[in-house]
Amino acid sequence: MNWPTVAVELALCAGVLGLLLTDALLGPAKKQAIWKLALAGVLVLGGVLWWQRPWIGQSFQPMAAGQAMFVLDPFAWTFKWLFLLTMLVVILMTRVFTRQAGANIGEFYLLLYSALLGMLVLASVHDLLLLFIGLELLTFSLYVMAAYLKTDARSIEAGLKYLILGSVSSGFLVYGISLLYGTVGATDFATLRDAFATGQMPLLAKAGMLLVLAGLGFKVAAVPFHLWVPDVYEGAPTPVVALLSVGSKMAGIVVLLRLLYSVFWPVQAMWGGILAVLSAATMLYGNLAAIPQTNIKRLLGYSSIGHAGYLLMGLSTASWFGAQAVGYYLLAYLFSNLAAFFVVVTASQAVGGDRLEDYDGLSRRSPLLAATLFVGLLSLAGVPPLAGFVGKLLVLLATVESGRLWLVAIGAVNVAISLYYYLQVVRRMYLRPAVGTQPLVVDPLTRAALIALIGGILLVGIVQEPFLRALSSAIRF
Amino acid sequence: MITLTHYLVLSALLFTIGLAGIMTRRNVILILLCVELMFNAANLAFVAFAKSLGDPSGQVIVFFVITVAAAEVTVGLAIAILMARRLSTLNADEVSLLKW
Amino acid sequence: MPTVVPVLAVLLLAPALGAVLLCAVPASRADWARRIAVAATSVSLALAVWIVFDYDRATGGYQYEVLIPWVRPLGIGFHLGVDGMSAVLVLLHALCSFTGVLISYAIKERVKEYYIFYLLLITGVFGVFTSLDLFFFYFFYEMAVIPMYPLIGIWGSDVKEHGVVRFSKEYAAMKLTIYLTAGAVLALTGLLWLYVSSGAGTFDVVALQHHLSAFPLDARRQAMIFPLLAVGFGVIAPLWPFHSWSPIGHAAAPSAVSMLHAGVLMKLGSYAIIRLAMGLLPDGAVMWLPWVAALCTMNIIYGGLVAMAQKDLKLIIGYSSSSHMGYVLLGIAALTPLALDGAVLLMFAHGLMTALAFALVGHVYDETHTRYLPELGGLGKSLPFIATCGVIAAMASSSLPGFGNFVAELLVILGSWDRYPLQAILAVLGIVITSVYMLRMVRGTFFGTLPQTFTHAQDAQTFFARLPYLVLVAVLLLVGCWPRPLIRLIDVSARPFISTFAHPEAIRMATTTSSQPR
Amino acid sequence: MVTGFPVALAAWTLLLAPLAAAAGIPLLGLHRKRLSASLAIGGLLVPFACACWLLLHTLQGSLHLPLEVKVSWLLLPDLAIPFGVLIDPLSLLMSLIVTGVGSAIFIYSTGYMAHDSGYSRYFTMLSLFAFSMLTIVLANNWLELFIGWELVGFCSYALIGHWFEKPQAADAGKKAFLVNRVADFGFMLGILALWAHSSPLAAERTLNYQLLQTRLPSLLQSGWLSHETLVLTGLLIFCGVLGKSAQMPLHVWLPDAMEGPTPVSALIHAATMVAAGVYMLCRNFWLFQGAPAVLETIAWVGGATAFFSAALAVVEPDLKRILAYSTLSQLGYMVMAVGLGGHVAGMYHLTTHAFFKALLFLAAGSVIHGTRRQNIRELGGLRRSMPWTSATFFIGALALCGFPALSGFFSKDEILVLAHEHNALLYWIGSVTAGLTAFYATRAWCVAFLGQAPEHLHAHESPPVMLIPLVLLSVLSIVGGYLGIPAFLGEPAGAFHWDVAATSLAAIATGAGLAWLIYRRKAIAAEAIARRCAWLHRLLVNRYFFDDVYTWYVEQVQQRLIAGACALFERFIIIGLAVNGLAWLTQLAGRAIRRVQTGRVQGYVLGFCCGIIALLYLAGRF
Amino acid sequence: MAETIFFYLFAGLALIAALLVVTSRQPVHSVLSLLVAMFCLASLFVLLGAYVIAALQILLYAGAVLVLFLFVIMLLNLDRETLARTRSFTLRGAGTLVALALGMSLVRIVARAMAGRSVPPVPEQTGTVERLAQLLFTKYLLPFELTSFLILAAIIGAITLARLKDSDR
Repeated sequence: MNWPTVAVELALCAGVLGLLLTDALLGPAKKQAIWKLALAGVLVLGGVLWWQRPWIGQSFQPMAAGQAMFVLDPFAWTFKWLFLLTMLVVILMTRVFTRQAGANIGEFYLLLYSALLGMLVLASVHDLLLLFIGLELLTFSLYVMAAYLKTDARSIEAGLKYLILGSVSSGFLVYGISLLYGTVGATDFATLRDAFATGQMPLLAKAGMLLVLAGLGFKVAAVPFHLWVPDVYEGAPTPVVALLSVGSKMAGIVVLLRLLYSVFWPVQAMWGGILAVLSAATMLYGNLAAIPQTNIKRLLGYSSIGHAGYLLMGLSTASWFGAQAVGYYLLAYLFSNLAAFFVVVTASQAVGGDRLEDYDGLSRRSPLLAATLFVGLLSLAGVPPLAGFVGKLLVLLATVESGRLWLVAIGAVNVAISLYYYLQVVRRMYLRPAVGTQPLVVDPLTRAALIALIGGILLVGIVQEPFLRALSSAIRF
Repeated sequence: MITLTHYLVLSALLFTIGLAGIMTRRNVILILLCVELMFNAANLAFVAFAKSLGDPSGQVIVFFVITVAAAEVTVGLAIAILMARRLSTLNADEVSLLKW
Repeated sequence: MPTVVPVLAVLLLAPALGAVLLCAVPASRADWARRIAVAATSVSLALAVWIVFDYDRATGGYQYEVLIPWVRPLGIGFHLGVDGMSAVLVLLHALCSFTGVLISYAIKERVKEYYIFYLLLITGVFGVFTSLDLFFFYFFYEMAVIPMYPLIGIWGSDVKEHGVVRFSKEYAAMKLTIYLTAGAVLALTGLLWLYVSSGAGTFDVVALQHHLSAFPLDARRQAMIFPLLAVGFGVIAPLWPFHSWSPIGHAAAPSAVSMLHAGVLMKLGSYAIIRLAMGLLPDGAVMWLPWVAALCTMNIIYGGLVAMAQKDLKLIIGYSSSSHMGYVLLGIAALTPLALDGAVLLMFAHGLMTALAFALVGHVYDETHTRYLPELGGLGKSLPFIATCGVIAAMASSSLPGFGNFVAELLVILGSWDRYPLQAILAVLGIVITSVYMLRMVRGTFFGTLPQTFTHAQDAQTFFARLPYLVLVAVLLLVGCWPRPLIRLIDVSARPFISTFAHPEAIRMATTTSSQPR
Repeated sequence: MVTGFPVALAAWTLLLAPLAAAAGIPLLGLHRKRLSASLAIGGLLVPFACACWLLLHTLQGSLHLPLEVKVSWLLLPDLAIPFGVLIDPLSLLMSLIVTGVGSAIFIYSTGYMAHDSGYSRYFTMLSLFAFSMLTIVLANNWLELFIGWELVGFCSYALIGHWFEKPQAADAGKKAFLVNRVADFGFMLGILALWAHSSPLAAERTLNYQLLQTRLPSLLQSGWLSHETLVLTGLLIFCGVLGKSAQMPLHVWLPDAMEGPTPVSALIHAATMVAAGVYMLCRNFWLFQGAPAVLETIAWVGGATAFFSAALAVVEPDLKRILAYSTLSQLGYMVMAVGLGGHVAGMYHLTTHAFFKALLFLAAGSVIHGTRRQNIRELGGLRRSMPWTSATFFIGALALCGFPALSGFFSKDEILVLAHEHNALLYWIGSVTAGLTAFYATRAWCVAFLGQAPEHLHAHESPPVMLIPLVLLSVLSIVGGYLGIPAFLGEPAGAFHWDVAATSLAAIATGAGLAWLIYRRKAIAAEAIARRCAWLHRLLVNRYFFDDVYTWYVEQVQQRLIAGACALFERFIIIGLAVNGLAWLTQLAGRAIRRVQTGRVQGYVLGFCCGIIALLYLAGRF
Repeated sequence: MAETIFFYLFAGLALIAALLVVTSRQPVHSVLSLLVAMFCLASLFVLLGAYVIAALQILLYAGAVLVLFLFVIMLLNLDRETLARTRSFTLRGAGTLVALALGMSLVRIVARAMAGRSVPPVPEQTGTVERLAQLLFTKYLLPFELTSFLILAAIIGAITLARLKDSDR
């Protein structure tokens, strides 16, 4: 029963309970300062994760009965860092948001923590049931957070749509797990892998796998299961959307990576082809539909669908280099998307809304905000010397190696299409005269965070070797 | 003689009815009901498989699925109440502010 | 043999450092921004000139190499190196950027941002000409394309016809960036396919060349990859059907940007076709280049004819650039040493000439606020210096002997005569067409009676204002009157480059029968 | 014996002195009139002195021509283009003309252009012109000739358009340059063909005169250069001559070139540039000898130009344009002479023509300088008010008509003798043209110089700096015939044909007499003749409608049809259809896809289930 | 023999109840028919030997969840569901069609895959509380703990959303 492997999750549970208590004790005035506590909590978790390093490679086995359900391998350890980083930035985003959330801001941070817990569990999951539980933990907190602005009809609608779609997808997920359990007799990944090692899967298992992939496809926003994304991104409060677009999507991809590359590895011919078709459809859908958008959050929603396409393209290569490319792409996507959403959060109050017209002349009113959004969007578009370019390049390279040139062609065309609508935003910021004249004041912490994000994008874009080396050592199942 | 297939066919049918219910009924609460129905169908499948495999872990999974379904219902109903109060309607198709 | 001081690294990073430095300068201090920009580009110019003189003609090959392994697992290295051809192009870019920075003194508002984007553009182009690594080649290639968008979008000007706006600068900026990125991405897929199918596991051009000469790709694979690269890079070196972005981009861009844009950005494409498409896929090149030759003749004739019908000065020069680039592509497609020397020299000479032409039009536009030919006239009286340079630019463009263009076009025509006689004849006809619209432009702008509205037009009085024009004219004349040293520099690397190309029949035979490794 | 450095130095200074002046003036004396004038004149007198020095030595026999000094301008393994100076009797004579007559004209123009705003720009261009003319003359290979050819075209463009405020001058300059450029298109192709066929081995291809001349016979035998290609190359090279020496189809630019200052017309459009074409034919006569067909066409083109342009001069009211048409006609004579095989006769007439035509132009210039008018009908009685100018004009006119004992007579007579021997029809055309020449010369003399001066005309004699060159040139026009130029060029003049001389004298007498009757005695009214054969008069006044045809072609066919069609194609097909069409298509796709997001939850669940079904179907397929 | 009769009885009843849930107009009727379905399923669980689960099914599902539903329906005093506007009929029609298609494919897969694997007689000790508890607290300890946080999150979420503070009237 080696507890240290679960240390981070335990610390987080303690954190959740601690938050619950402090929230009950603190008066309304001090509630505004609760984000400092949450931030400190995440930093402590970072320490615990760092402290956990000697236990990498072991798994949590209560009373040594049967297969491990929760494993702390390098893969999980690396991605937990990324989850913590995402949560750190999202918490920084919520500071601006506290006025809107009003009285129950305490609960918001609690839900953030439970979402983080779900993500951390998903990173090192090694059993279908635990996967289901972790997924539901993450999704439930996101349902509630999506509908958090109780007074705003759009937020409620977003929460509702996310809930209904989420429950249908978890219904399918459970049904899939039952089919897999039925054919194999166990739900943990090790036995599943041995069962399918021969390469032939019984029909029921194939159906089960597909339903599980559908459930995760919903999480990652792959095409047939993506319809909720634009509406929820537009309606939900922006920090939640940031968490959704980066955290929940990364969790989905991490689980997919683990499932496809360790459990269903022998059957890669099948899911390789399916994922290729899905990725082509996802890329085209996301990038084409984003062109006529007028709301920036909705535009970023469609763009995140587009990026899901690229991630699936990386996965469809069914090669180790492909997995590393997906890892790198996630890293780049994380920095770029967080930068973009951070600006959207800070700007939406002052600029008064999320319509693209409100961003006219932002570069005159606040050069730093405009520069961050400029760098973030161009990194998403895949322009060197930024991170997105290297991510896209590696994914395309992996797909060329896998021999699917038609997919590479579609991926290439999508770079040009995506550049169009990203430049539409840049056009508004730089080319249009400013709407309001008074400059936007940005408080020092946000300024530091923005500069750090820009630095991150540039660093990941220019210095590629350390990250690639870390990823290649991490992604080994 | 009742075989495993009978149970699985039954669970599949229940699942489909739940799914049909979600897509046809307009009232959000009824949609949540149908979701419950889908989860129950899955539970039936789990128990049937546990029985045929002679391995009790299937039933433990059902235990967890029930708790998740219950949690689902609480959040669902909370949002339904919020919707009824704020948007003064419970019909899913009248709620389409966010589109295109 | 990397020398002790990484000359090329300093040359490449000087403008980049300038851009970074500019970020720190407060926006109000426009003069500081200008000084930093001029300093950065003059450092690069000094180094470029030094390289051209110090380049060891005897040994040839890549010199001043700087190699830093960047991503070892993929075989990507920050590998800079310059051979005869790229040294000349680096000098061209150094000259254009130095004069461009001087010309952009006319930019009055948001000067700091302007210079940041401008120096990024310059760094990108230096990167392309000096990098010997596929990854960094594409890295700098894209880095050169993207700053064009804000540069044209913010400081550009709408293209008017009779006062009515024909297309806005935003449309032009957007179209240009998307068009070039689409081309670049197409080329990227080609490069990746090449990287993968070569199996050499390295992005380094030199290593790839050795590898491919040892076990070349089979001719069919090369025949499939080459068009991707040719069309991808052909979009920016405006190959005929894909050329329409360039004139519109020129017309809307501010003069200093269109100087770099037409002067140098177009050469990226043709240089890339030489270095990558032909360098790595010789058999593919031999098969597809006749098509390129046919298309670029359209470039010459069609571009010239359309230029004749244009009324906006910058559009005329824009289409004339695409027509001149037709010569460069013809030189490349002819696969003879003479033609390739001519092509590279023409890239150099045409770059300077277009930069001069756009600088002049920029000055005319700043003084008269119109570029519409029917509204202009008689400026020779009030702008004598600019008018003289205008006539010089027109004459250089219509390849009057004494200017670099004549020598280059002569070499291209002589070189391409054996393989493409018809194209060579049409190329000579192109010279006549060029002189027609160039003289029409000069006549329309500088000669004739001076309309009342332009009497206040100011000529470039101070030496500092005249410096860019004088530099460009001087170099053009120098190359035109005594081309031997420059031609020898180009020839040192062009001749061995061409010798690697097998005769067309050998290739055709190779594709039909099963290609045995040579 | 004098050889080695001094000769090479003399040769190089002969070529590069004017270039140094052309470079010096803008750098040093841009706004200082005296300095720029002296630099320009110095830049021409020094080469004149070198030429005389070389001539002296050749005559004394201490220098053996042909002398070749060269430096490799472009050195590549498979292309070596030298840039050198080739001095032989032909090029020495021509350089003497260029520098001699040139210096006279330079000195004259210091007076003529005294208070012109673009003074130093004018002299820069003149020096540059001198340099390029000398490049043509002293070139030792076809490419250097071509370089000079183009530069001369540019200088004439710049000088014609010197007063660029005047729209007609600007258009005339542009027209001259473009017509020359069209002709150079053919010329360049000719050179290219010559270069391509100069040797079967690519590395040994050359454009050098001597090498080509020696190789020609062997090339023809070996079949590498077939006869057809030789004819074609000859014709293409003759194309260049058409443009530069303003022969029939491409002569339209010369009359308009009169918009430029008169010394320019004297130097460029009389003495030197237009003669370059003839000089090139004489220099490379070996190329055309092998192709009689080419020579035939050359002769006929020359004859036609001579006759038709002489006819035009008859009705022309403008003094300078009369002289321009006369130049056209005399050039026709020279080309005809070369066409008939007598390139020495052509050169002889070229030399004499340079003297008296420069004289006539300068005299006309001083008339314009004095009276500010060019139309001869507004002039009259200048004999009294401008004695020196009218005297020198008279001598020039006499030489032009071919009055016996003057230089014109001897050289024109040579050509008529040639025509008489080879081609009877051309001989008759030549004689009739001689008559016409006499007619318009006398007409110009009588109307402009004799008779009463109109009341408001107050002409004053030009300053001495303009008169001295006039006197010098008139001396040369008189003495020109006796300098033994044909002997110097290697073919001493043949026996004096009395019958040819007689017929030409008769033609001159009738022409002059007729003109005297009409314009001096006014016995027959010029208008009456004009009315009687009205169509001929209209034809001549409209210059055979050449200009109208060309302007129609440029405006309608070239600008509107071809260029317009291309521009429309570009704007609507390539930009409109291909580029914007693509963009519009993606926009359309975007909007269509966006429609899928209906905003209704149950629609999304439906999508979800369809996705599942699709997934199951795909699983079946893979 | 009795087992097959019981199976068909309860299976049929469950299907009918499920259909009633979907088709009945009154929301209360749907909830009650779902209750009936729950009971049939519980009895099927007993047939399958999963006694604890059957008990849980009734206690948890029938007792807690459906009562919650009834409570909410009463709270919002829902009346008969008005007929949907005609326009959305196509959507609901398509919905049923797609659901049927999905159902048929699932049934086909399930029927073909598991042909004939008979259900062995019920060994006594599988469905008992001890067996289940022993498994729950050893192998499935971690999910167990996590579900507690899941429920905590759900509760807090439900409270914050549905709480009626005067500020958000």
